[in-house]
Amino acid sequence: MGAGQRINLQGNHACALGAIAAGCRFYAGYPITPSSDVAERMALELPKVGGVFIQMEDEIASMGAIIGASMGGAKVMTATSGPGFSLKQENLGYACMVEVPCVIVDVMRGGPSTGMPTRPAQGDIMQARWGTHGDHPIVVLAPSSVSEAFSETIRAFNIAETLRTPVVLLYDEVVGHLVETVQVPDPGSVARAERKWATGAREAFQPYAATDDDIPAMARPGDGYRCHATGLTHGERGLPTQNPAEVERAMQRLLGKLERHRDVIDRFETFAAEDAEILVVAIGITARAAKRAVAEARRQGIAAGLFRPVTLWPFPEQPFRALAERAKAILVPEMNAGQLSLEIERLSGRPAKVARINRLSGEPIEPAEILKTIEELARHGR
Amino acid sequence: MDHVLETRASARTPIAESSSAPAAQRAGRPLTGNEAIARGAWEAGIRVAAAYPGTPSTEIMESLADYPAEDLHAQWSTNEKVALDVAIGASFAGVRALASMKHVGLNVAADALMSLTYIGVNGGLVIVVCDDPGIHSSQNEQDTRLFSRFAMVPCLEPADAQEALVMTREAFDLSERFDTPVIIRSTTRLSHTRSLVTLGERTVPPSGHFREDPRKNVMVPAHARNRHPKLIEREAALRAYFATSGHVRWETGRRDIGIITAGTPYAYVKEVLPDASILKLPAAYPLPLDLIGRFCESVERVLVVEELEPAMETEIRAAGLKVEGKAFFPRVGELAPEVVRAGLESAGILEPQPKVEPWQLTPPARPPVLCSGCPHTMSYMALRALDARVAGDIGCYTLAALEPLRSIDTCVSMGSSIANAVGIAKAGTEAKPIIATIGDSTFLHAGIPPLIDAVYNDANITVIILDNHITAMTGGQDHPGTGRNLRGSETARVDFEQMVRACGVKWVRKVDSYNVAEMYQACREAAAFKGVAVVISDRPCVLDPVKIKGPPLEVQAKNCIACQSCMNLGCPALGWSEDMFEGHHKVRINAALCIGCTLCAQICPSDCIHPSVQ
Amino acid sequence: MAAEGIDEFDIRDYLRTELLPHFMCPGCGHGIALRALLWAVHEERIAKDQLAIVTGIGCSGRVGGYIDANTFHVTHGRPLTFATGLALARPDLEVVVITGDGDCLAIGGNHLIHACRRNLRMTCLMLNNEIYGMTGGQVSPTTSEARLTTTTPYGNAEPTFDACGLAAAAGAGLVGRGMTLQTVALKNLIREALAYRGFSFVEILSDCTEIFGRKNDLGSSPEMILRQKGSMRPDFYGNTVEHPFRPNNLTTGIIARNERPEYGDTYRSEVLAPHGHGGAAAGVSAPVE
Amino acid sequence: MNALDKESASPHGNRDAARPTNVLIVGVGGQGVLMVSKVLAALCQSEGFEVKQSEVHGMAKRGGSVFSHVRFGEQVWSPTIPRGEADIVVALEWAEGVRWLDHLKRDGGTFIADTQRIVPPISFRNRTRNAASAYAPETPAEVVALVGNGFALDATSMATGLGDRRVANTVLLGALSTVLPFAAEHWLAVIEQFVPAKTKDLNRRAFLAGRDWAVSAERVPAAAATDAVAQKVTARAIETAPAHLLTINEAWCKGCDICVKMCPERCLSLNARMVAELARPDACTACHLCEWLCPDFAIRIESAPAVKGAS
Repeated sequence: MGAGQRINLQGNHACALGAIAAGCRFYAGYPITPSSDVAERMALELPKVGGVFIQMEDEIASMGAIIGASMGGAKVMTATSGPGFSLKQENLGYACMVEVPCVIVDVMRGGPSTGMPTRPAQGDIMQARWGTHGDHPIVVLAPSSVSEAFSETIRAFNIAETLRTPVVLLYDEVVGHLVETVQVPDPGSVARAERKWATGAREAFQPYAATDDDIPAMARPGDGYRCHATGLTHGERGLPTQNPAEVERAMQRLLGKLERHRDVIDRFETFAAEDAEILVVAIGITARAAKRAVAEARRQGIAAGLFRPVTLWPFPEQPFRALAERAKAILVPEMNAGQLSLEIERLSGRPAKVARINRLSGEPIEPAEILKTIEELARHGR
Repeated sequence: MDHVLETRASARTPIAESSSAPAAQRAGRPLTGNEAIARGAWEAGIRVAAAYPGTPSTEIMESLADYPAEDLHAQWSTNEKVALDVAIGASFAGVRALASMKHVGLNVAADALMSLTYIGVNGGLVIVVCDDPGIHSSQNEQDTRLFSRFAMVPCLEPADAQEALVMTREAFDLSERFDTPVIIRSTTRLSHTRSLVTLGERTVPPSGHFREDPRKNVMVPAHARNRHPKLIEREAALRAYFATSGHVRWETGRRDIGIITAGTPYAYVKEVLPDASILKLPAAYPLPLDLIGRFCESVERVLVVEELEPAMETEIRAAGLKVEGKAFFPRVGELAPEVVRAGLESAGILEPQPKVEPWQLTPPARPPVLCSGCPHTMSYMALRALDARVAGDIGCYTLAALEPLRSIDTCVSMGSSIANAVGIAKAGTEAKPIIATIGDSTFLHAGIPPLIDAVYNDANITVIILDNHITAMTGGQDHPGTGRNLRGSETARVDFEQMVRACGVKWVRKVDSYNVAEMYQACREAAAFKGVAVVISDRPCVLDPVKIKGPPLEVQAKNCIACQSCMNLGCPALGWSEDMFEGHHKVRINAALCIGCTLCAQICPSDCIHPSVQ
Repeated sequence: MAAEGIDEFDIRDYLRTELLPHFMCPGCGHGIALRALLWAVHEERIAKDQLAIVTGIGCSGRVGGYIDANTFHVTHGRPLTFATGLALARPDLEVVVITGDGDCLAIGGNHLIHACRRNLRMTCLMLNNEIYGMTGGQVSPTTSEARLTTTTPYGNAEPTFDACGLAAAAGAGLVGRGMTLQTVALKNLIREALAYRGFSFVEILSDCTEIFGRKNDLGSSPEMILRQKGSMRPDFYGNTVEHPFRPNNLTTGIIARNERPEYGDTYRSEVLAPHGHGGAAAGVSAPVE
Repeated sequence: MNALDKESASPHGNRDAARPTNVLIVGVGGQGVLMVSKVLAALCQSEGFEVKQSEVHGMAKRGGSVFSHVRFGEQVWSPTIPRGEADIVVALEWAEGVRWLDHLKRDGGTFIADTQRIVPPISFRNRTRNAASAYAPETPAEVVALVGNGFALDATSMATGLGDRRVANTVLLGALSTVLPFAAEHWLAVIEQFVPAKTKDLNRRAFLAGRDWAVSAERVPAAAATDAVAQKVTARAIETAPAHLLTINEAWCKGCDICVKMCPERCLSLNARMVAELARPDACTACHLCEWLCPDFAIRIESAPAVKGAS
């Protein structure tokens, strides 16, 4: 990133500006607290770059619209919060199946149902992974600061475009509404990934061909390929199929596509984690509290460390496993009843050593609480 | 403006000699032959009259219904046999009665007639039978005079409306005097020709009563054997009577040629050979052979001029008299002045006329068609689509045998269709669905026994009852399915659906004749049903009882694709316009003829036919 | 039949012929509707490459797959939303939505009214066969009263939707109804819809013979197609036979025309132009820099 | 030949007073032939003549050719007019006039005809492309020239102009009145007996219009333009109808039967394999309906194929 400028930004606005910087030119959304600022900022910014903002009749329509626009060739985004995210799930699944690049922002609030619209939570971790039905590939990025809201949005677009996949940007209300100073790079200095467009003879073109990188080139309407896109299981020609071998092959490629490109996807942050005996794993605003707790613990001589998956899904398993093996205990603080901890227990190899701090009150978890638990773990083990 | 007219009118020389002042009104009233017959019957004091409509006889009963109900009871019967039996009953009861029918109706009534002739009459009984030489509107041109001879019933032949009135009136006297039913034989030309008639007064004979006489009234073998010789005696008496009847006309003219004739041919003879000696007989049966013998002696050469069969000629020849006739005159078709002249020319009596070259003109064929909006149309469209073997019947719908519907394969006689279909089915040679189509009136006339027969014998046929709520073919007469009687009063109405079910039919469906899809479907499903299936195609005739008319339809020419689907209806309101579409004429609707039935619009695949905005 | 100056229409030029025969049942009206659409496309001289077909789920949704164009078979009830995104992003494309009565009016009803309101240029063809055919014959918002379906085994008790009335009331620029029986008129109607600059909604009465027709004893395919105009029967002498049919009086042709600005035009002129963007048909798909 | 060049009137009296005058009234069922004859018969009777008027009912009245004989004189025998002895033929429809023209006296019969054309559907039964109409091709001018004393007037248009096309009959009566020896007021008095009370004035105007027209010099309607159109239609020969080719893609046909039932000419049928086939290729008019209504795109009609080697 170039020099740019430092400005004070709210997390949601940072997300919107990140999207613009990444080349987003189409936004469709429906108001929902605490995500509405994203839409408002997009409505303000998109016309300036010749993009289109539209407020649709609901979240389903917003999701449909961005997929439609993306199939037309645009870089697209929508933002919502838990209830709206639920509504988007069917079309999100369509985007996975048809491999349509798009970015979906979910600013988490208290739930389930209408819950606490203005209070933070981290209850959509599993919905972000398994929200739509059926096995499907999905990338979920979890920024924990305003600055990251900006940069991870850019990364979300680049992953989406590169890998032809929907990318969910998942952060909590605190990150969304937090105002921090952000280094915003100059326009043009942001590295933007572009979709692999179909080229060459139409006759030879197959819209879902298993290419070397498992990422099929996309045909842009009007370029002469006249392809078919369908949410039905389809073969390499894009046409519906129920041929078992063909279906198996297509689904294996679809699901394997992200694994093959973990280098593009994976991102995580560690803090004092190399020799940590007590490893804290957290995302979003909770990770920031955890980081402070870990720093204080170290100051007290406790070998604590932090592992923060910035790419939440697919979970950066390999780096985590390496740290987890060494740790005596793992602590997962999260603003939910225990979603991330499920994955951590699975990956830790020894679920018994995973401790949790769960918060459902709508209040963020304080560093002191985390520190207290670290101290207890250090005293008593697990 | 009037004076201008007068001046201009006088500028043109009129065809006929102009009478400077209007002549005194010619005496009498213009009546058709049928109206005159009805008048004659009324004047004779009849109390009961019954008929089944049939061209050209229909108007007789309609005219009788114009006379006061206190004077006489007039009714439509379900068929001619019923009508005659009603008249016979009235005669039994001692009043004068009349039954009228067309020639083929007498076949239906023949069973009763052949017994009636043995029984004779109590009250005078006259049967009016209207023949249709030339087959203007019938299925054959049988000659009723042969029937009268067969039944040994005198057969009066009026020559014009005046004679029709007088002869009818006197026929009742004749009937009672000779204890015989009397046939008045009319023909289309007499029945439907209007000429001036001097009217008489009604004379009602003293009221009679039932005469208990089983030997005469109950025809069991023992009684009938006694009656047959009476017929022979009666024939002789009538023969003598007709030699002296006031209606015998012996006109002495040229000695070289004498013409024996009767009925309407007399007018043609007078037209063509007015100076011949003429013996005009009042009755074709029985013939006054002595009188005829004397006439033959009075002239050098005798020709018999009669329409259709040589009924008189054969009998006269059999009596050993030397006459000629059918050698020069046709046995088929209607006589006319030019036909009689041609016969006389070929007999060498008249000089051949110079031959006139006909003009070379090419008018289009104009076959009769079903009316615009005729509800029968859709039934036959559906049958055409079925590619069925269709037994037709007698009625307007027989026209569906012609292009473009062309979907009737047979037509025999009243009520034949159903039994014909049974026979076709039982023959087992037909792969197509076998359908009988029969009108409501015809069904009631003679269609019920064959329907029962079909059910009884489990025939795999479909019967379409074309219920248009009227006897349409003859101009719109009521029948037991209309709920009104001859005089227009409300009466019990036959429910066809119930009746058909009562006959044992398991598959019955009533369909609106204007519902294209329903009609197609009903006919197809009925044809697929194993056994007797009945479809009742239900819509009132467009002409009766009230003239129904919706907004006429219009073709939006810009949308017409000239596919001509609608033209298959054969609707007279549909014609071609000068507009073309890909080499085909587009369609145009004659708003004056269209009644707005929407059949064409329902069939139209281009949405170009819409009701006009009125 | 070729319109003036246009080559004769050969439907095979517009089909993925390798996929034929199509999966639809014998006598299904959707094939006829598809012909009318492609015929109209031909006569409107729309290039196949520029034609984008968005379809929902159901029998109607499968129609698009046979069209040799850019075809998008999306989620149930949502084709209008996808099309909205597509048409906004790519005003250069001819976006046509093919949807069904259930797809459009039940699950997608909300999208329909907002698409009508928005008046974004696209053409929506709703193939109305009164039934959920793909799922085996359940009642739909347009199923006539008293009709039998697998979910109304005792007859449909719900009143039906007048889709055209709905679209017109919601402000759709052009609303029309056609029927498969009248292929040419339908084609002409679709031509008008395609040419219309705004949101055009065309309801197409299309027969489901195998499921709906059979269940309700509506006869064979030809009988059903003829039935489309059955309600034209005159009642001036009283209908002697009662049979319920489509309740919406079967007015065909253009039903409503609301002359309103096209949404894309407005957006470009009122929102983008002040920022120096958005030519008449500027899209957002191409990289901006 | 221009009918207008001929002498405007060819007066002819009935030289044999004993012979009745014969008027043949013809038209199409439903036009009102009977009404016209009844008016004439009633008038003749009131003028002191014996009258016979004969018609035929039944099938003939249903859109078919209808005729009525009216004979009047001191004594009338035959109810029918012998062929070639009609003094006047009145035609309510053009082709019917042409059909009955041979009943007209050759030496000076009068022919009065409405030029209205009721083209019978059967005239176009040949529904192939560019098929010619079978409607009478003779123009009014030609026929008027042929008969000598002829009047071809567009009575229907005149009646429509007066407000109701149904009074065309009365227009014709007006024309007829100029060749019969009865006073106009007598005609009108009789007509009034036969028409609905509220149309008396209309009928009076119609009668006078017809009468006026007939005494003017015209013999054919001025609107020659309509004739030109008629000529174009009727004379349009069967040009070389472009060949067409109907093909059925058996693999695509599902046997739904729509084409079979909807074909106006019933050319198609389903064969034993339930696949449509062209059973009567000769009857196919290339109307395209089957092609348009085939849900399976299985039928194709090439309207102008490059038929190789075709003559």
